[in-house]
Amino acid sequence: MTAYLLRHLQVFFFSLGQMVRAPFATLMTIAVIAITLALPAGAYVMVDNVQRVGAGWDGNAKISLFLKHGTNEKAANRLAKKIRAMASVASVDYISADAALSDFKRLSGFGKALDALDYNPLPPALIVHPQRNFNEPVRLQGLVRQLGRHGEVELAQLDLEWVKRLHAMLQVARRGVWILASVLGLAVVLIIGNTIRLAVLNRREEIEVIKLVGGTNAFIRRPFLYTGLLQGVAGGLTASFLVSLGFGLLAGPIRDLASLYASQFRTAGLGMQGAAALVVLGGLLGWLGSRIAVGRHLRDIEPR
Amino acid sequence: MTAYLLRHLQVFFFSLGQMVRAPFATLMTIAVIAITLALPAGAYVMVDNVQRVGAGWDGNAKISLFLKHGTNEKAANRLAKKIRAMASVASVDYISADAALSDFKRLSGFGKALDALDYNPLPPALIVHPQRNFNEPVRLQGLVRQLGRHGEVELAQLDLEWVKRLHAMLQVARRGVWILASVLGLAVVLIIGNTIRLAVLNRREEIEVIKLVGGTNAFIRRPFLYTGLLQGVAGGLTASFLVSLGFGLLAGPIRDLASLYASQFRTAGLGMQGAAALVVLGGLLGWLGSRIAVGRHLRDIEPR
Amino acid sequence: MIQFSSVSKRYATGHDALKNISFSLAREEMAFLTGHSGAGKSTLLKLITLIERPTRGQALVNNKNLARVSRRRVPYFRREVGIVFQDYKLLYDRTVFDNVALPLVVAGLYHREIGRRVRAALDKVGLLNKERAYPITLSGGEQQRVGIARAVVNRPPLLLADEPTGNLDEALSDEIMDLFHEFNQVGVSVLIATHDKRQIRRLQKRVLELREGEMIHDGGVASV
Amino acid sequence: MIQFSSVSKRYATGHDALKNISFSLAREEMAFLTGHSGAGKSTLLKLITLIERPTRGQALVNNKNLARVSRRRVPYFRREVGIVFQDYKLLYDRTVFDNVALPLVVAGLYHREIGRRVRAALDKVGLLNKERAYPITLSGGEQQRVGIARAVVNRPPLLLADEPTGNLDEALSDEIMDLFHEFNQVGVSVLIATHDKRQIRRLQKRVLELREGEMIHDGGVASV
Ligand SMILES: Nc1ncnc2c1ncn2[C@@H]1O[C@H](COP(=O)(O)OP(=O)(O)OP(=O)(O)O)[C@@H](O)[C@H]1O
Ligand SMILES: Nc1ncnc2c1ncn2[C@@H]1O[C@H](COP(=O)(O)OP(=O)(O)OP(=O)(O)O)[C@@H](O)[C@H]1O
Ligand SMILES: [Mg+2]
Ligand SMILES: [Mg+2]
Repeated sequence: MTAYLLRHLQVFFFSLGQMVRAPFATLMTIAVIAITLALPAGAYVMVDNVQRVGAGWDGNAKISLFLKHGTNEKAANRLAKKIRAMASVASVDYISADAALSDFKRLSGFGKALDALDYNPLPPALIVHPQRNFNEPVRLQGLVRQLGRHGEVELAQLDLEWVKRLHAMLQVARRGVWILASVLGLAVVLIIGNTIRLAVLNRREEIEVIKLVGGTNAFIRRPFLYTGLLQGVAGGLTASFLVSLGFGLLAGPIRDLASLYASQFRTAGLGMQGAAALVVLGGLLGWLGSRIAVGRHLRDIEPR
Repeated sequence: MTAYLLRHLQVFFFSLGQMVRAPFATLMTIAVIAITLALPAGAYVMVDNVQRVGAGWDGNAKISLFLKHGTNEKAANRLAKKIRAMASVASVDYISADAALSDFKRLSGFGKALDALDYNPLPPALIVHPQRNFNEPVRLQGLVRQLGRHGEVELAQLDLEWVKRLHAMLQVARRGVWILASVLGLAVVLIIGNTIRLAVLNRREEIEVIKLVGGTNAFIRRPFLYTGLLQGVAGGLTASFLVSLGFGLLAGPIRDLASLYASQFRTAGLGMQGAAALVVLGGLLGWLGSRIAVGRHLRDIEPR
Repeated sequence: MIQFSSVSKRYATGHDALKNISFSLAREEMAFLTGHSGAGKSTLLKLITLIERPTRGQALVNNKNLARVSRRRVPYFRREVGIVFQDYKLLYDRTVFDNVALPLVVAGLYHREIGRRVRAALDKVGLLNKERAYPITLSGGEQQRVGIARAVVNRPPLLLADEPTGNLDEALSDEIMDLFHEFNQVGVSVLIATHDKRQIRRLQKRVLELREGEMIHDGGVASV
Repeated sequence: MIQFSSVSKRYATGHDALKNISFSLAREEMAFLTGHSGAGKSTLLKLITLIERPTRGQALVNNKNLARVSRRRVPYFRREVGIVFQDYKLLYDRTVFDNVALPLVVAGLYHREIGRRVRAALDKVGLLNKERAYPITLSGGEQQRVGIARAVVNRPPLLLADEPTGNLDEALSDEIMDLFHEFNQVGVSVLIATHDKRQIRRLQKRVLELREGEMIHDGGVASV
């Protein structure tokens, strides 16, 4: 057992030594793997951020409860309290008829053109913000029906347009990311496979000689697997660095964008966990890629 | 001259033959190059489409001219005609006070809650759509000031919020694409360089023998350059196919999204010109990558 | 050690390199395999080392039926056969020490044991002082001796050599052949393919002669 | 054809492979270069083919000063020297025809001319029927003859060979050496490194003998 471990350790350091002795080739391979890993990782973080923006936008998927004309503040607050207690509701804001009018003037774009108005045609309203896990159109519509049954409510209305837009956008983003991820997954496999394939062919003579002196396939495979593993791990490390760098550069404009939406949204990078996952994934893919490539070509190389 | 051409043609077909004789290796290399070329090309088409969506959204960057209460339709149309004649204006729509109210009811979200209204507080309005090349905030504000000077206009108001949002979004998209493009440009160079580097090392013996029988560096370089060129061209072709495929899959959700924005927006793929550019670029990068890699390693391989 | 009965080898090109070969080499015996260029000497050695498989006939090596050695077992089979090649087959990016150590590393020996055995083997071929050198810095003859050290380092019961003295001068050839002889005298079976008539005459061992893939002589030197 | 005056070669390892060598080979002359294993025979040939550069002294080959041949001109220089290698150096993924054609392809000859000359060269070494074969299917001796055909195919004025008969049987060795002799008789200068005393004695040509990097003999066969 110790002998076994020792032998593996030997091969590990042998592979490491060989990589260090050809620094240019090693760095080039690692760079290619890093870039290929960085792209899906970057896309993942990007979509994660979009979903967070989406979560910010859920505030827009609010339900407006227009109360009957003349409902006073006390009755409105009583109703608000009742609704606030519901599990599916995150928060409830009361908007008096006066506040509604001034908001309306500001937001509608008609501004001063409405100053001519000499009485307030608007009813008081409650703005209900549903829980985040309630932002699917079907569930929201159920909630709207339920809220509409209260006696004080004249009309319950869902600002569905925004929700639909968000869903359509996320639909596009999600499909785009799937295409990207599958294309890049293929790229990672091909790149590592190609690198190791050429490395195997490059050591053809060495492999022939080792086979002639009685080396098993497992013995010949080992340094390639370690090389693939090491390169994958190094590629993963570099990739997480690249992703952090990329989002560092993007953070500025994203903050500008978020502030326009008056969102408390903050960009989230990879994080320690994401970086660790990337390194593990890199190592795994490196090992797998070299395993496939070596397996495919080892049989073809026989002494002659 | 004929001899020179003939010799090049020979090497060309020799390289082609060698690639065909190792179909798996060739396809793998081409696939890697194709994917790497497809990504920036896809990103380019994506941004192109976003800019077209942006162009569709410019319709939102409209200027509302609220006319003085009581301005009749005839006077409004006269003004509309005058404004339509301006170089910076794309189109002008007249919205009567009645139409404004019903639009208002529909769009504001207050809906039936406004039915209680017993007179129309809204003025008639002209909606001015500026030319596309006028969608910068500063130019738009100038236009607004100019339009506000007309006697019939009570208030000229710019829906600036949307324009700002669009600009912030495009800012993010543009930076993101730059990062992606530079990272992938590096990847293309590294991948092709790596492939050819290993191919050169793989033919070490052959190169040694050719040097021994008096082959010049140019002679040895030629098949590698043709191989790089051919692989690059094949990669470019495959890449344009991949991009078309990807956008075919995305077309559905994008159409849904566009219809939500009531936009006449249509997705645009690569087009013949884009595909041709991709193939030329692929060939160029393949040639360049192999030129660099061969140049770097040819000197190291000397007969011993 | 080796028993061939009616073994034939036809290459994929249709060429019959060996035709109906029968012979046996006893344990601890030494013999020369000779014949003209293209007679099939290398082919016969390739069969014994499982580089090629016989087309017909039965071949036993070290009591193992060659036809029954599965792909998986080939490496373990080869560890019991030392081979010296016509073109050395050394690894030019490793030192002489590492080249000779290869069969031991492959077999998973301990570091200390490897050092001991490699130095013993290098000592026998007179290259102990070149331990740290790279094969490229050695003359053809020195490289051939590294190949011989590698073949004997794991003390195989059977030693094969394909024209081991083709590139050596007479004095060195004598030395190397004497070395093979010594190994034979401590119990190793030795089969050497060569067309060096001088050595065959000098050592007075059994001679197997091939012509056009057929065994035309098996016996003493006199009749060659 | 070759003039060496006080040429020395020290390898990067510090080993003096050639010490103060002076000799000359006349146009249309044939000579053997002999000496023990490691004496410096291959090193001397490597200097003439610009694989290595001399450390000291002046060397002229075909009226060109080796020290003055720039990196860029090396290929053109080598086209005037045919070389046969100890280890063949054939390309194993190309046919015999393509291997022999290589020096002509490299020089940019026309297709038809190439075919004509390659077949003439293969005919001379007796391998015309193996034109379409791959070197791997040939025996060592046959491969060596392919190497010789490649060395003479572009009719160089100087032909070098490094132990060209090391892997051949006596009959074939005689044939090959006679071939070199024939080339010499039609005006090619020939220098052959070998330790095959039999051939040296048989052909009765001038002999240059090296020992430990020094030229210890230059003259007839008798004294070897
Ligand atoms: N892989 C192969 N495929 C087809 N034919 C082959 C192959 N290897 C060898 N041959 C043919 O088999 C015959 C015997 O070859 P082999 O190498 O055994 O000869 P040899 O006795 O070792 O000759 P030499 O003394 O020249 O080394 C030759 O004619 C050769 O052309
Ligand atoms: N590249 C090199 N670097 C260092 N030393 C070398 C190199 N090549 C050869 N030598 C040394 O130079 C000496 C002469 O080598 P060379 O190959 O010229 O001998 P040779 O006469 O051809 O021997 P053989 O008959 O065995 O082929 C040898 O001792 C060898 O170790
Ligand atoms: Mg042989
Ligand atoms: Mg030599």
